Amino acid sequence: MSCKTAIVSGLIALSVPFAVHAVEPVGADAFNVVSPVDLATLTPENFEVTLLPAALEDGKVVFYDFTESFTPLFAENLIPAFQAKYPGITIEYFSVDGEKSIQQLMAAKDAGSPSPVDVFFMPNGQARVANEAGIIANLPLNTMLPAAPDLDQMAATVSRGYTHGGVVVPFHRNQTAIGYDTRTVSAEQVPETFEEIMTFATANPGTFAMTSPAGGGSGGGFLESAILAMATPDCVAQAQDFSLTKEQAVEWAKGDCLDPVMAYFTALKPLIEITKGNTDTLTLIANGVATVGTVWEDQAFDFVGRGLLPPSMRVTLLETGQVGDGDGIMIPAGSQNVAAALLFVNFLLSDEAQVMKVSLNGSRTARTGLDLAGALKADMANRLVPTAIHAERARPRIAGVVSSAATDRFVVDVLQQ
Amino acid sequence: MRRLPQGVVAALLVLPSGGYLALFFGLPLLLAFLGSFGLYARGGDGGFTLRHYADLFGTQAYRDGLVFSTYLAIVPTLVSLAISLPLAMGLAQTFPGRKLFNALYKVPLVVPGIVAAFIVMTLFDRGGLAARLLTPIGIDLPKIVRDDWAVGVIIATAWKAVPFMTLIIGGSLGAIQKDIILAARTLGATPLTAFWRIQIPLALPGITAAFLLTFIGGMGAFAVPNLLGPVYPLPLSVHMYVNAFERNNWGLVAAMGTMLSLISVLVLLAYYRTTRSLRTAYGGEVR
Amino acid sequence: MSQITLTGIAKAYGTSVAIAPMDLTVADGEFLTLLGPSGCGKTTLMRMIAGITLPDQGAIRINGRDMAALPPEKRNVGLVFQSYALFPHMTVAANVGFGLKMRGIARDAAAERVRAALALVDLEPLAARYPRELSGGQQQRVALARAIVIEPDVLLLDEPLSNLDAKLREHLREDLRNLQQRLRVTAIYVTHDQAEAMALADRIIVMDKGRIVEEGAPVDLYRAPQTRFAAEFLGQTNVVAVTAAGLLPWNTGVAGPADGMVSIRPEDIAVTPALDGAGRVLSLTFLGPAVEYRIDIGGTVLRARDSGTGTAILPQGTQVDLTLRVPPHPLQGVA
Amino acid sequence: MTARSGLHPSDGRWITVGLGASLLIALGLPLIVALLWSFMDPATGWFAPDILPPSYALDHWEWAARNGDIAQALLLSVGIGLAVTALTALLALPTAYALAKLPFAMKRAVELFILAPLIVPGIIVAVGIGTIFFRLDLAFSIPGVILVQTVGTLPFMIRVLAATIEAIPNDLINAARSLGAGPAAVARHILIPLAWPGFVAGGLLTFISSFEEFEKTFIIGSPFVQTLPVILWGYLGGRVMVFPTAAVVTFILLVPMLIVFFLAERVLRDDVMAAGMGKL
Repeated sequence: MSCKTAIVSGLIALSVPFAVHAVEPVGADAFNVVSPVDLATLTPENFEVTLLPAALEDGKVVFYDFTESFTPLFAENLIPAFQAKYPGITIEYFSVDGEKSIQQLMAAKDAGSPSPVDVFFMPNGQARVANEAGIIANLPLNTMLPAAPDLDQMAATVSRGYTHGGVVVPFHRNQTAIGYDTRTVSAEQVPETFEEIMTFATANPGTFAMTSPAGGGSGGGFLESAILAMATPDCVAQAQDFSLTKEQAVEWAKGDCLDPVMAYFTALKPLIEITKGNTDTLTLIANGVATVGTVWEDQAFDFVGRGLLPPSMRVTLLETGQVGDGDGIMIPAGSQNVAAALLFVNFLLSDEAQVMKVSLNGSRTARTGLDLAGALKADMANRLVPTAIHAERARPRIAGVVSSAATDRFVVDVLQQ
Repeated sequence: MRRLPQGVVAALLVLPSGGYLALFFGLPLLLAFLGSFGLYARGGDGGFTLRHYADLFGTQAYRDGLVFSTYLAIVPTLVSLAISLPLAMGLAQTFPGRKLFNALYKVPLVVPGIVAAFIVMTLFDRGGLAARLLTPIGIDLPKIVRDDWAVGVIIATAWKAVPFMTLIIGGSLGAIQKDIILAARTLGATPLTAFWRIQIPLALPGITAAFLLTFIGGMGAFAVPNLLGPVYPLPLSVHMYVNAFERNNWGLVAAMGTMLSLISVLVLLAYYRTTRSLRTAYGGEVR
Repeated sequence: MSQITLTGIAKAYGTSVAIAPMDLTVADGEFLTLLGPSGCGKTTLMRMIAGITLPDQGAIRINGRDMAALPPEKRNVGLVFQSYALFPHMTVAANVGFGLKMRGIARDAAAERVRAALALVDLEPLAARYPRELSGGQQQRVALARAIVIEPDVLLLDEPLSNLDAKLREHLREDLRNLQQRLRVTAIYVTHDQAEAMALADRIIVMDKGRIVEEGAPVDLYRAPQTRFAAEFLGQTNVVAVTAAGLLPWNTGVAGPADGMVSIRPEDIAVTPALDGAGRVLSLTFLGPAVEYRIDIGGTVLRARDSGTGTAILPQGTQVDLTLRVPPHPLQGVA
Repeated sequence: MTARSGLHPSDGRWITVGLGASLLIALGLPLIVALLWSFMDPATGWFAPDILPPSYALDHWEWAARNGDIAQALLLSVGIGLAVTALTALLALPTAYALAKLPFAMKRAVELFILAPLIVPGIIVAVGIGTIFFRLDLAFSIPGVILVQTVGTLPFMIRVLAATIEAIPNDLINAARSLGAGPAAVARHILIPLAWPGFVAGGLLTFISSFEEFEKTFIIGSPFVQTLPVILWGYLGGRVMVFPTAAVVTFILLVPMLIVFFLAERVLRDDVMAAGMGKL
């Protein structure tokens, strides 16, 4: 994974000098959070010392987690570890619906109420809506956390192709991939390019499961990967321009950039099963009717661990590259417990927490300086994309607005037909 | 004792629930209606606009969604009706174990729709349990989950709706005087004729009421079609959810909600037309 | 044309006997009344003839044809329910025409027969009304028209007048009798009202606890009941024990059966004031056409009814003599 | 007598057999499948073509027992259900009486308005009500959930109660009045005892619909008010679908429902419920 982040870093040519930053509001003149300590005076060195008394004063952190799959990690591992480290600060954990909770925060802001939550592990796809609504605290989490000085700066400033500048800190990285069941298909038979997928689907109709881009991220990622593989370099470059507005993205999607992609999927559609969500695809593989499908690497890992997918499940990436992203943590602008929230976020990005996460969930990290190979047992490593393939074929996601617009066209051109 | 006029007494008695519904139902609905025209909508700029309706009817996915929502209201309801009628008739007979059946058939009433969807999925998805049982004996199940005809949605919805409809229809059938059916029999009607010509017409208000309530449930259903329905089209309720919570497009959501409510109201009016002659002829409902 | 024969008919619900094994024959054109208290089995018996209730054993024949295998719709019986059981969703004409429709009678012919049947019960102008728009008496007549329009082999009437007020009831029972006579249809009429039974029937069957207690023409049953049950159920009577010497307690001159009971109708007792009379007026009730006295005579209390015309009304406490206008009628099998 | 088709099939056993078989397929089979999933062993899984899981384990049940959230959600669901039932009954009684016994202008309009919440899909009500609840500081609170659920249950209760009260003879009320009972005493001693079957039927319906209500509770209450169906959504509807966990929660949700249901079944009269909903 460090190789992947190297590519990413190279792409955006951002280097992070390990120097003391002044903590300054992101994209604004003033902080939009009420803090008991002067945030401008925080440095990585005095971070903990300064915040701890105020954090103890807060005494609690309300924490939203939008994933279902991370519940055991948080509830049974990370939160107990944090509370043991900082006695006197309680984490109130809630497993929530991410999209709905963003609306909840927006409604609270509209009503002039404080935020009901202090730390929110939120879906990356919502970063734009949330930040434009002003519900994210404009803290430079990408640089101010002493526990995470080595964050991949692209991952730390861009979420789902939207540049927020660092207010959402990447808790984990994920990767869309091709999953297959070695009970029914050998590694050599697994298609490695879009042409091979077509050949495979023609030879074995109905056994390739593709998540609908409108229904699950593994499908959206697959569509983005197809764009990377099939669109012209110019088109790809436009799609990777994170400064595009929604209207520009819709224009792009309407143009001829997507024509070859749509033609491909139109031809592919009758040969495969398009499913409604990530789990749907996995269920079809578990049921033995699909042999190859589009998946999230970490979800497949998690499902094998829970016995919901057979241990014969493997994941790999297409030769032309597949996109990955991640989800991040933010502190809402209306948080009432900012000091404790900062301590908790800092802990979640620390070596200890990130190692725990990888070993339990197989989900990758945005910390470039951590060597996690040792944390993984052999059988776990088997459930991930092989390191060499990942290094070579992992790609960042294209601009979120372009992806959404492309999905809308997919619905019209492929699904509607 | 001073006595209040009866109209005032009635108004006072209606006030608690009437006021409650006005505040917590009427007002939100009004806001949604205004919001669909861009007035007082969250995230809107406050001016009157028909943009949301233009969006709704200008987008094929939404148009198809509206049609599909109506389909998901009608078809499962018809299927449930076809099961509930004979079931209600059967349960009215005397047979061993009747009391037990009468309790057991209602169990799905208390099972959340989501659970029904979960069970349909584990049983009927491709490679699911039903397929594992039937394939060895040479029966190939058609695609039931995510299929174009939404068979999975129909099964799960009907599973939930049949007890509800049976309960209401059974009650309506049971309310018919036995003598009336016997009279038809002695006048020469076979059991089947008596059923169609006497019992069905007399139970029609109950049947249509059950139909209507199930219909509206299907119209707004979200969880079950989201889990079991086809990839395309999606019912309007799912578009509502996506636009509200993922796209923050509340004006469009309000327009969709207004359309769904409008269809429901139209169906209600049709119901009143259908049953009007019966209501005046039977039970003396002349208020 | 229609003769009904029941042989060995019996019905039980669990352990309770609804109908004890019985035989019964109804002659063609006869008006038969089943009379008895509620729960005596009379309705069950009638419903078995209609095919609504199945007998546990025995055979029912109409004109010699066994009905056992026939459901109600194949028996061609006309049944008038106590509740009328009119179809609330059909007009009067549609109600009456229903049976004809079921018989596949052509529309025009059926309409003519419906009109005729409604004319018979004087309801022609109300053909287009719904049942709920009719009075009780009108509903009753619709039910009757509906039952006769199909020209049934037998007309069954289950307490058809019991939901009407007294005056209307008397009026309708005359109409009913006339109608039955005109149509010459065999009729079985169930009632618990003895006056109705006597007014209507050619023959009355008195039933109790699932058994036929007694049967006969109304006059015979009233004047010469065989059983105490029948004597007491049909009108009022005094049941008096005969002394060991075969004499009534108060009048040594009148003979009776030895060691038995006799029935003396109140109107058969003449009351005359006498200073040394053996009886004394306990109380009296003025009924208009008659005066009813409760008279104590030697410790026995008797009811006597005197015509109210002309004679003076005897005040309470008057000493009286009693004489019988007809000999007392002996009863059988009463303890 | 020979058996014959007609009003009294002499042999109801065929109905028993037919209904029994359908019930077994429609009800028994799904429950067995859910039960099997709840005992699935995560170490071996349960994959095609296995018809039964290769091994069984208590992992998911143990998880539920360990997980305080589930027990808490169960208590919360029951508590909210009871509160909604009480509030609904309280609000419904006076209106039901007025509709059943008093003549007044615009009665039909009032009836239609009371029916309206049944006609409008719940998701629309919930989305609209959220804004108002924020102003009233009721969003994401238990009282807020109770209030929004009551919107959906009130129509049922009013209709069922009105039908029951309509059947109470006016003479009984007049008799009580003539004996010196005021309106409150009439309600307490005559109306409520005689309308009891209506309260049972309406109450059961209310409790059940509150207990299984998802959309409105989710939109108004989640994440702070986590009833069982909301928790279930996390395992089934939202992002992922975890069959074994969902199966366990299903049973935890089902058992108290069935107990309430079978208890109520003893006193419940179908005709009462049908009378309320038999026509709209």
